[in-house]
Amino acid sequence: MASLTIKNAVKRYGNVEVLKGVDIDLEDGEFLVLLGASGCGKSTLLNMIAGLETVTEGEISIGDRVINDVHPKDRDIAMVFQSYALYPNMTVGKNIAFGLEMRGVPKPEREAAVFEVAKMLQMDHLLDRKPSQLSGGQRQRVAMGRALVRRPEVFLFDEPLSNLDAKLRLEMRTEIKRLHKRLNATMVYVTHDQIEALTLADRIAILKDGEVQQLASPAEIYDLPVNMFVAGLVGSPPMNFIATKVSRTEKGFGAEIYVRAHGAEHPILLDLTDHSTSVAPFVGRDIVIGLRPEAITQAGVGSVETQSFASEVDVTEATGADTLCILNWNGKEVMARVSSGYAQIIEGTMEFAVDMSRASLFDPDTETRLD
Amino acid sequence: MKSFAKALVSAAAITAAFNAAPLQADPKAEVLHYWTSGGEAKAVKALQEAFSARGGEWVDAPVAGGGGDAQAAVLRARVLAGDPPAAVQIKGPNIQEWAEAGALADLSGVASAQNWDGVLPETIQNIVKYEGNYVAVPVNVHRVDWIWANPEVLAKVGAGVPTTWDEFNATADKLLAAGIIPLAHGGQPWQDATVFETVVLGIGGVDFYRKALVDLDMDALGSDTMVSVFDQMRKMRGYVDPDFPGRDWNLATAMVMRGEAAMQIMGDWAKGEFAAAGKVPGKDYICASTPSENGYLLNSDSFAMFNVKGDDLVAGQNLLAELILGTEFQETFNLFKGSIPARTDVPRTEFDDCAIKSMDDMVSAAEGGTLLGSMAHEIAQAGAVRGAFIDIATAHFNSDMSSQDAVEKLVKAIKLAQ
Amino acid sequence: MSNSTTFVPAQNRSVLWMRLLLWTILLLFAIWFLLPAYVVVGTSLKDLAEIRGGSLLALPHELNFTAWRHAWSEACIGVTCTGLEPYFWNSVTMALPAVTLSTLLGALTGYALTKWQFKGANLVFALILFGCFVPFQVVILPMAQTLGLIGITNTVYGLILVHTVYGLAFTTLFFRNYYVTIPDELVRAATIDGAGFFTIFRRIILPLSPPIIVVSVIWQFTQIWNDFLFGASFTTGGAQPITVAMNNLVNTTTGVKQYNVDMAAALITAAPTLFVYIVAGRYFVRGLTAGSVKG
Amino acid sequence: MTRPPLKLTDRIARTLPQIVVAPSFALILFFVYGFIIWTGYISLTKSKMLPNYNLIGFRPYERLFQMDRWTVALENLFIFGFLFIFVAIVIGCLLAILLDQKIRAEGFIRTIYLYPMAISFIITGTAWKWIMNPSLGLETVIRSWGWESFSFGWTNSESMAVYALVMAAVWQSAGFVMALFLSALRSVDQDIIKAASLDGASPWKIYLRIILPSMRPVFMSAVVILAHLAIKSFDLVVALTGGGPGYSSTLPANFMYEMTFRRNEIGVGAASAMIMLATVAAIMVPYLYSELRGKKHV
Repeated sequence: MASLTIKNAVKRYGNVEVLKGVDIDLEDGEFLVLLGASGCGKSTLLNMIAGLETVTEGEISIGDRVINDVHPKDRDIAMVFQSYALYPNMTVGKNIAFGLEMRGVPKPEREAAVFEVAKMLQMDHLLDRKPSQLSGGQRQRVAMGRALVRRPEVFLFDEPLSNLDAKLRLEMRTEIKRLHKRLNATMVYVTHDQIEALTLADRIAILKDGEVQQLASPAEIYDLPVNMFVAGLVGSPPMNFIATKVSRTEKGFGAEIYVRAHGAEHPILLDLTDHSTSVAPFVGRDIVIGLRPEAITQAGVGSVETQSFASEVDVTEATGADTLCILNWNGKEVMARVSSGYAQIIEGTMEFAVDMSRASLFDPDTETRLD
Repeated sequence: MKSFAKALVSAAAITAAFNAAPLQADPKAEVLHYWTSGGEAKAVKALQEAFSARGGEWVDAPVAGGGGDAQAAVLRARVLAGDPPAAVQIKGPNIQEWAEAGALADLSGVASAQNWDGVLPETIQNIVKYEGNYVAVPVNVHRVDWIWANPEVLAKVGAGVPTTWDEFNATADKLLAAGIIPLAHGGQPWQDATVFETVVLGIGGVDFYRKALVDLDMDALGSDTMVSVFDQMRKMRGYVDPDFPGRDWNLATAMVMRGEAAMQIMGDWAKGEFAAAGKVPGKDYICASTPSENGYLLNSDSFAMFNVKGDDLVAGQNLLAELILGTEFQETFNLFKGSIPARTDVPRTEFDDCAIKSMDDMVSAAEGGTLLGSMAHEIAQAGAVRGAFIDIATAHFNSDMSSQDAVEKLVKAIKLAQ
Repeated sequence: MSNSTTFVPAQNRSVLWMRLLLWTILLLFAIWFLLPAYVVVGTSLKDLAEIRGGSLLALPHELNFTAWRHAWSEACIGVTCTGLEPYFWNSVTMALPAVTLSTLLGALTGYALTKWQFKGANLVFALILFGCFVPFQVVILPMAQTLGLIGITNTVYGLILVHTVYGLAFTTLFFRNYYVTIPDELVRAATIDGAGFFTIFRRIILPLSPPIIVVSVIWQFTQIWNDFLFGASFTTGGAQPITVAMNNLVNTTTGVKQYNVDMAAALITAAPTLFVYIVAGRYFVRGLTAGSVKG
Repeated sequence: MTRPPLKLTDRIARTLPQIVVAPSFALILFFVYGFIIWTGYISLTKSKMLPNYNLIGFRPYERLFQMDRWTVALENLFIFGFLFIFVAIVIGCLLAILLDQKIRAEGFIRTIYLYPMAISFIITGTAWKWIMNPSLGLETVIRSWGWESFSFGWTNSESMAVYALVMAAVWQSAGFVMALFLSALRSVDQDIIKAASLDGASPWKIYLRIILPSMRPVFMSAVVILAHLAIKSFDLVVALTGGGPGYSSTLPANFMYEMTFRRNEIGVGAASAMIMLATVAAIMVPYLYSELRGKKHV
């Protein structure tokens, strides 16, 4: 069983605290993505799991074994690096076999294992080449193969796709996902690309300044971000933040915003009744409403209790599957997602429906979620 | 790393094996010298052959040149390493200094057996004795205050070899007027100093030389006589061709041979150059002493024996000392080298006229008390003091420094060096 | 149209002039660089009479290799008349181990300092680097005492030690600056693959090092081969390196100079380093390109 | 949960880098810093013929700075060091740029420029001494071609001898600097050059304003290597000028040698060595500091 447990992991370089106490519990076979901007400590954490950096405080365990003081080679992990870190002087076959050779696996076994992995990654014809003779995607595969061949308990990926072009990245992403399914191994994956995170992860840990902001499934991260940082980081285009004030209405609670339509500003009361419990203490105070673009869509197709009103469209951006409309609320840009073909804009204005049940509400002072 | 450590260990083992005293004491000597090439090397080879003929094992350690005598560095390195060579070519006051440092072996045994006191002039005895005991063996005597002249060239202006400095200047002026370089000279510090000391001896006289260059009498050093010495040096500078700086002495000698220049002031090793070119003394060239009151500036090479352990090495030293001062070697060696024997009782038949003149002059100078050590060649002075003299002599000769300034600087430099 | 037709030849002409100027400068410098070599080689092929009589820059009347033969196998150095040959081999037995050792140690040190950054690694490097600047004259006396204490004075081991120590600063500099440009991830990957310090060095780092090994070896070989001071101070007699023997052959205090033999001796002494530069010169430049100079 | 302690082999493996650096470092500590301390101590003693360990304070330094020869040597070091480094870099840089113009036979010409580095200063010095000798060398030859006023007797002039040293030293090292710069030029990003020439910059400007400034680290490396050659220059002086005329072209290394080994003034020699080392440190320490600072956790 290869669960991975990180308990209050701290990393300090001199006086600089890079990780400030991280707790993560990973079950066997789970796929964890560490997401964050550069410098947030995600690579440091990965290196600590790998044993390439020492743990200043706290404990890291694989299974029921604390590995703080276990040499990387004895941790039963494999790692894929951003630059692939292929040994330039060795052929692809030797590159893949190196880890086995170091562990004293006999040559015939090594060759069989290498061949099997190469076959799995469809690169059995490349085994005699040197890394310098490979394309970017092929190098990536070799790097994967090098990790796979050892069948470790935990796979670690350090931004493995960031050096690839868009198309290859997509392909490899699927490939990794497929591998995960097939091997059912525990994987930790570092990236700054939220799409990768959302598509690959069983759970995502979002890091900022050495602290975990939220550790949850992609859906939860997407729908219920714990703070404005997480909300802004995940999702493309990002969540709209609308600063406003809570007021009491006949139905319950609402928040007034000014929407530009037909060349003038119109007051619109957004209905917050769905969130009564959380907004009740905020009556008369400022809050931030977070609305994903897809929560603002064309009126008339929505199924459930949605609110709808007219809003002027500054610009439209067709993305194929749907069209993004840029609106102007409270004098700020707001992004709406509309099904292609439904954008019926008359004289620059169109009727939009807002699904307030999917709104996230934040306290503007602490920037945290209100429920 | 491992193999290196092993190498260190085995190296230590090897040296230890060497250091262990061998059972029989065949004479053995390592000889550190700077006579590495040409006639000098032949001269040393003669000694080595004699040494081997007597059953000795000669370990040759030649180190020449390399930046103002690399040998000086080597010797110190060897002494500090606790492994000095048995015999080292050093001379003059350096012998005294090494003896004072307790580094030299006592040769009294050989000396009394061979009656050195009876055959060596007192001036030379003083050089190689420390506190009354012999610590070094003199090999030869070079005279420094020579003029080597081309008679044909001098005849062109109707002059002979000058016998006074006034005459020297007059002849030189005539030569200049005739478009001939009067003085062939190489502008290296020791050559500048060689000319300087002959001028001190000539202008100041024997007593002044002794006071100023030997006893370092400050009054003498700062005197008007010294000013006129520098005045004469300034004149000499005018007699030298413009290309002189850095020239080796033998190239200057060649200028005299070829008739480009009339005279050269140089020690009697210059004879070797003439001989090599097949020139005959008295006919193709003339050797005469520089103008002075019977002064004789002596340069004597010698081998000092360092304290060594081991019967074989001590036996080697004694054998070497005996051979070096032996009549036979003194003759062969000095014929090769162009110098005269350090001992006075060597047969003269094989020597040329210049050498015989040198021998006669040395005897009479020793009797008349005018036998002096050369400063430039490390007999009268060594180390810092000699260096200070050379610095000032060469700085003055190579610039337009006034004689007065030169004297002041000289006094200051000598005080600093003491 | 008319504009461009007058313009193009004018530009061609100026390009031609630039080219001519370029080649003139390059050739003038080439002459400047070759002049001393010409003088030395020319003199070594003349006989003494020709040297005394003629101009330094005149071509030799005929090719006369007597001086070369004399310097190599006949000339007397001290009391032994073997020419430079045995001393040449002395230098070889000294230079090869010293070059190998200092290069190996430099490579290991550079590797440990860059790829295994430990606390104070930069300070250690700075302290080692300063060793480049110690004039050798300064260390002769304490070195002599030390060699005496270890008991390897007057042996080739002593010289090997001395040259290894004072070459170490340079080799460490070269390797450290080269290894800085090798990605750390290679070492990390290999660590996870289960390779240790030395395995990574041997299997990953060393195979990537030939360019800088060439630089280091050329540099060290030149320095060690050309050294005179240490060779003169810490060896004697038959064990002396060729530079000391050459110096003994050339220098005479009161003897006759044989310039042709001197020059031939100088050329024989310089031959191995010249050979190395001429043959491996382009690898040298390539090695420098590969990162040795990127502070 | 169990927490296995670090295995002994791993514990050794973790300190292996230090263990490997240790011998080299120990060698340097002893043979460089130990010897510097030794020299520093000796510079405060009355050591004459052999080292003497009785301290007498700063008297050797006082005597040192009263010596005209030393003042000249120190002054020469600054003139020589500055000019040598400057001229070698300018010529090396120029040659590198010229050779970078897609020259035919580049390898051949490069070898000609580079070969002096292979030759010891003793030989370089001797060869140039002959060439600069007014009666033997270039001067006579050029004059015989009809240029009567040509003068190249630098070694024979008190004021020019230092420049003769500079010339020979530049001759020796310019090729090496050229190699450094050439290699750096070859690794400059070609896109920058393309972009600049599209912007209409002339080739001359591109080199001066864009390429050369981007090679700052190479300049620094060149300065360090040349500075080490300058401070260690000893053989060249011996072979080329013998420190003369007079002692006008002595350098501190020669002074130190002369005092220590020829004049039995080991104390003064050690003092001069300490001043030399202090000079080097004054130049090198700021450089090393700026180069190595901020590169801690690469």
